[in-house]
Amino acid sequence: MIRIRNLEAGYEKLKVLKGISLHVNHGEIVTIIGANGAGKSTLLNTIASLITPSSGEILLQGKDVTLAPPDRIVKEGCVLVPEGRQLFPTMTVKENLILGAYTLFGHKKSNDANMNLEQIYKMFPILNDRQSQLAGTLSGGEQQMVAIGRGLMSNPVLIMMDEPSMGLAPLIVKDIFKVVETLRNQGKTVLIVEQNAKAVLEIADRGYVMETGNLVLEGSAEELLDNNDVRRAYLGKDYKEFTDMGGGE
Amino acid sequence: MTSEQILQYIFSGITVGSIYALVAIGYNIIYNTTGIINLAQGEFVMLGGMIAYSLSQIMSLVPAVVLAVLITGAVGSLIEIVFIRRMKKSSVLGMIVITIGISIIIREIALLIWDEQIRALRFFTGNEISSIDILGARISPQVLWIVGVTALIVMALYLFFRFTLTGQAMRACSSNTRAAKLCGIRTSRMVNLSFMLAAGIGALGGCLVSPLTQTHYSMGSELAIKGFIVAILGGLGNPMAAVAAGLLLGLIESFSISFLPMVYKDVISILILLVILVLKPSGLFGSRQTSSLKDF
Amino acid sequence: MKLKKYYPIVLLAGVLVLIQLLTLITGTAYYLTQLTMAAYYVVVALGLSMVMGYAGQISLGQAGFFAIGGYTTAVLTTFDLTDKISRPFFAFLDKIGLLVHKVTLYGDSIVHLSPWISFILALVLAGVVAYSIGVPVLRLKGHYLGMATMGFGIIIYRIVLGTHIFGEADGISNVPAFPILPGITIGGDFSIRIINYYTAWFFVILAMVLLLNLINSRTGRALRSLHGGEDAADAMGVNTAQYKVKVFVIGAVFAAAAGVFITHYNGGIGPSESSVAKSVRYVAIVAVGGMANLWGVLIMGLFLNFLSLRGLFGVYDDAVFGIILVIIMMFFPDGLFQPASLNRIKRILRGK
Amino acid sequence: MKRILLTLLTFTLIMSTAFANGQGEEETVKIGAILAVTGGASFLGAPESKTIEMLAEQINADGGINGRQIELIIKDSAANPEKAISFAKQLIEEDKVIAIIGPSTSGETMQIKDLCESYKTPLVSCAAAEDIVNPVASYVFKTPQKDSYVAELIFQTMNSMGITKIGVVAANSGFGNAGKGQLEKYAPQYGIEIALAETYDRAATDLTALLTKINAEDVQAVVNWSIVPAQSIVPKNMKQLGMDVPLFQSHGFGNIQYVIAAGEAANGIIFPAGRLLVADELPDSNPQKATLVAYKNAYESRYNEPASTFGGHAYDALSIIVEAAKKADSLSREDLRNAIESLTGFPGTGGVFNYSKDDHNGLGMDSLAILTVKDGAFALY
Repeated sequence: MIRIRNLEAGYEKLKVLKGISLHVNHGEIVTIIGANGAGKSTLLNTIASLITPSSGEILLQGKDVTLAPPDRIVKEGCVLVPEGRQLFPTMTVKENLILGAYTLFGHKKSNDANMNLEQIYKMFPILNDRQSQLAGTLSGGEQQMVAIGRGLMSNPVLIMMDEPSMGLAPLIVKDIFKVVETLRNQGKTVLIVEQNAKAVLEIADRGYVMETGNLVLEGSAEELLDNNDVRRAYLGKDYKEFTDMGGGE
Repeated sequence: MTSEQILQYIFSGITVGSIYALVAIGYNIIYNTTGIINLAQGEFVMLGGMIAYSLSQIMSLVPAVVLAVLITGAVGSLIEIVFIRRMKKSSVLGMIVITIGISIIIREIALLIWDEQIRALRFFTGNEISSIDILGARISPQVLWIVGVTALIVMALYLFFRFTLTGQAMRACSSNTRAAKLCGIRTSRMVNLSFMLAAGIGALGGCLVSPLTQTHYSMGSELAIKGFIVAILGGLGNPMAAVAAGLLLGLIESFSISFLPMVYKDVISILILLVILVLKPSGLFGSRQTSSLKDF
Repeated sequence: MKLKKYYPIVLLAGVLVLIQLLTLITGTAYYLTQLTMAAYYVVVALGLSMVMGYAGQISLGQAGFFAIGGYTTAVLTTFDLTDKISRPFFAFLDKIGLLVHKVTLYGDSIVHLSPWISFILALVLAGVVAYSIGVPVLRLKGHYLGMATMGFGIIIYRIVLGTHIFGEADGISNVPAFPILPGITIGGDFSIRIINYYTAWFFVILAMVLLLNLINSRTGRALRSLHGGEDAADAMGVNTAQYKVKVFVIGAVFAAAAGVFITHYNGGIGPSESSVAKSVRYVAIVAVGGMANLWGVLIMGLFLNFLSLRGLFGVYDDAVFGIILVIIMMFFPDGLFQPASLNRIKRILRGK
Repeated sequence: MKRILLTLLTFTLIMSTAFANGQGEEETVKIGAILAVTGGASFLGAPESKTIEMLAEQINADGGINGRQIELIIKDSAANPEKAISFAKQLIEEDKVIAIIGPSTSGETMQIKDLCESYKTPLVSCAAAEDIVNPVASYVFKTPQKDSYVAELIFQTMNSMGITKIGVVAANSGFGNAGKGQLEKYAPQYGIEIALAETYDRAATDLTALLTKINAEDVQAVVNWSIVPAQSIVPKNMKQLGMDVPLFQSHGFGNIQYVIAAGEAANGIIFPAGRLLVADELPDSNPQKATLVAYKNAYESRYNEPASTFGGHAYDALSIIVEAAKKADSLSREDLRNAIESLTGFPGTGGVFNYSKDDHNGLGMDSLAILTVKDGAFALY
């Protein structure tokens, strides 16, 4: 599905990604875990072409898209559901979703867009009720639903998610991750970046561990869950907190 | 003051106000997609009038106006490609300064092409001495054109931004540029489109007012300032409120003449600007929230 | 006190003497006229450089402060007090030497106020106006600040243009010379041209010394942190609002002082000195000089004003400044006299 | 430090090359001109500049001043007084001109009046204000007709029409203010009541509100004293408002372009102006006719735009200087001044000039004619 080789990128003089190589197979949920500032978001932003890489290559379904503009990436079937949702706060829920299908309209596929819209409403019925409400006025969980829905509108094959659980109540996080699993079951591929390592490893097939711009560890979700280093660094405190909070509810 | 006089002042205010509103709409369109205040907006009005005048010498009025709008739109697009696109990383200060520079350059080029003479496009209907009686007040038929077309532009813009995909995409760029990119919207194309649209609307305004107010190479800066006052008054980024604010400022200016020497008319409107800026920068018609969620 | 930082100033003084000697030898002393006028405009630009470059605030109304200075002194020193001199207040002023008696070219004798009084009043007025404008307006940011300062400039322009005592569109002429010290008079007479040249540049150097000291003072450091980002400066405990206003007032007082001097040097002032176009020109000079680079601003201010005042740009005078603004902002947003830009120019020259 | 040193050094170099420029040929006679070719008064300065460029070529082709070619040095002040001052000093001292033409506006002229007087350089201004020649400065002359003549002529016409109550509107330019002042000064002498006198911004583009205010006063006529663009807007706005009273304008209306801009609304406007605009209508016996027709035809064929009275003022300024220089004892500034002052019976575009020790304008009220607009063209009233 996607293959990345020796990717380097950053801001001005600061190099954030120091030679990243990874791949995601069709139908997988792959996660990248790591501490704050490790470069996880930068990696996704670079794949989505919001940041131009300084070297390396990105192959999407075998096509080289290293230097393609952001709209090409979307057209090739790869969308990013960004960190912090990044909705259009002053536009209605429906408008937000429709814009997700922007790339379809150029190719006379506006019927697809309407069909997708219905599917999204089926997946998140609450959005159907709120379709003419301004997106900025929704709750955090609803906003995350709009963000995911918007990403799905363009018929992507690969969905990248950046910290989908951030700022959400644990119950909602569970719902969101359930949706991610559903997506995989529908044949989509998901690349997901999370700080909430425990929760994400429970649904992921494989995972990478990222530290200061490098991928230091790779393995199946089970392997990573069992890995001592990972447990100490990423699961220890988080794990405890998560179970505490989860248990409290 | 008799009721006819009051009505006459109102008409005068609406005429002037519509012109201000057209300039302010241009500001808002560009501001919404780029966050730039394009101080060269007044020059588009001048260019529209001048180009239409020159073309009207060799063709009839309607194609001259249409061509003038298209050409000025192309100029707007060119300005974006040549100057603005390269300024991505620039500060607000840099943006103010460069648009001022651009406006000076356009003005000087206009001086070279059309020299210092004043030009006036012919009246759309009637002529210089036609006058329509409305409830005892009298106006030129051109005023109806100005007000009518302004209303049409506002409506068309509303429909465009609300119901067309391109319009929604432009609003998306203004709302959240990053997210717009992630949706596969080519933001640079939207920015370019906004310059084209703003220039075209400015040019149409220039054609509309030319028969009444005439066109002169240096008319732009005056309008740019008035248009900006109106844009602020209405709340930056809100074209609908700009129309209301434009009419309001037009009326204030018109009525201020009845009790103050006309020379200080501009002092009044700028004082209003300063007071608004200091007390309520979100504009008269915007609450603080809506201005933070800037929208069409 | 580190004397080393004054070496460039000594060097500047040397160059100025050199230029004067050069004009003397070549019999081209008339160049000093425009060099003198340019010097005063440089003072305005230096003040604006502090506001824009060091404090990171934009002012599109600097010509307004210049006009406050120029018009205050022009109005006060052209008012004929002949029939008021018997009143006790004016008689007292006359006694302590603050009134000037003179005979005009056309043989009328007049009495007018000493320019010293109007000079001081002009500076105070400019400072007070700058402070009262600055406190509310400098809270604004970006476009709002730019337009608010421009609005201030336009108001001054409109008032000057619409008010009888300011001569409306004609401006004020016949402003007397300003004897600042025995033997030193600011005035347009060709015989005192060399004195005027050195006087004007003395003020430039004075301004430079003052500003260089300010930059290296506690205030200066606060200013730089302010430019780096206001939130950061606030976090460091710098009272940003107070420093911004302070610099704004300094810039205004510099502009007003230059306005007073040049009005006496020219013998008059007109509304064009307060126009937005003039304010934009100052901004262009500061931009091309490198924003926060007093030396760059000094040199470019001198250079551009000198050429403009000599009419070298002909009918393209405004266009030149427009093009400068665009080129600088597009290619050298930090200004020409900045290391990054200089490197860039070097690269271009090397053909890369 | 190194950088500063380097820049200072390059600057000195640039300056010294500037100083190195040698002087021009001694043969030519230099005449300076300070005109507002661009900027707010460009409608004055631009035709003035074009006119004297054309005229200087003609004069040189005809042998110049007693065989010496003239060299014009035209400086564009853009109506900025500080530039006018700088240029005046430059022309006087550096270029050593024998005389200066201009400036275009009254404000600038007043700023350099004393300078020219102190340095004994003849100045022939193209600006209208009366202050330029009152008090008389021995070296300062002007060519446009006095404002007071224009005002008086307007009132005389009103008297003949039986108008007694008028409204006055004027632009807030030097020109407009001076005119308004003259109207207010002479109105009582002619038994005319000014019901309302208002100034408006000189760049104003819609005056319906102001005219509504005037209309409410039941005036019998309106006088507008302005320059571009208002002189075409006032008639249009009056027609829109359905005001049927006659409109009088100042001599600032003296360009057919303004009639074109005002279109139908221009018909019936009454204004005093020099006879340039109706040159072809004049009888052959008129002393000015030859000059007027020659200038008009030459200008219009060369620049492909109608001649205006403004260009005419510069035409007069240059021809007066050249005529005087031909008659002067020498080309020294003092002799030239004397020659200008003693110039009489000289037909220019603005009228027949008769300069004297007390009159540095040299034109009588007969230099103006009352004109009107008929079918989009100027005609004698």
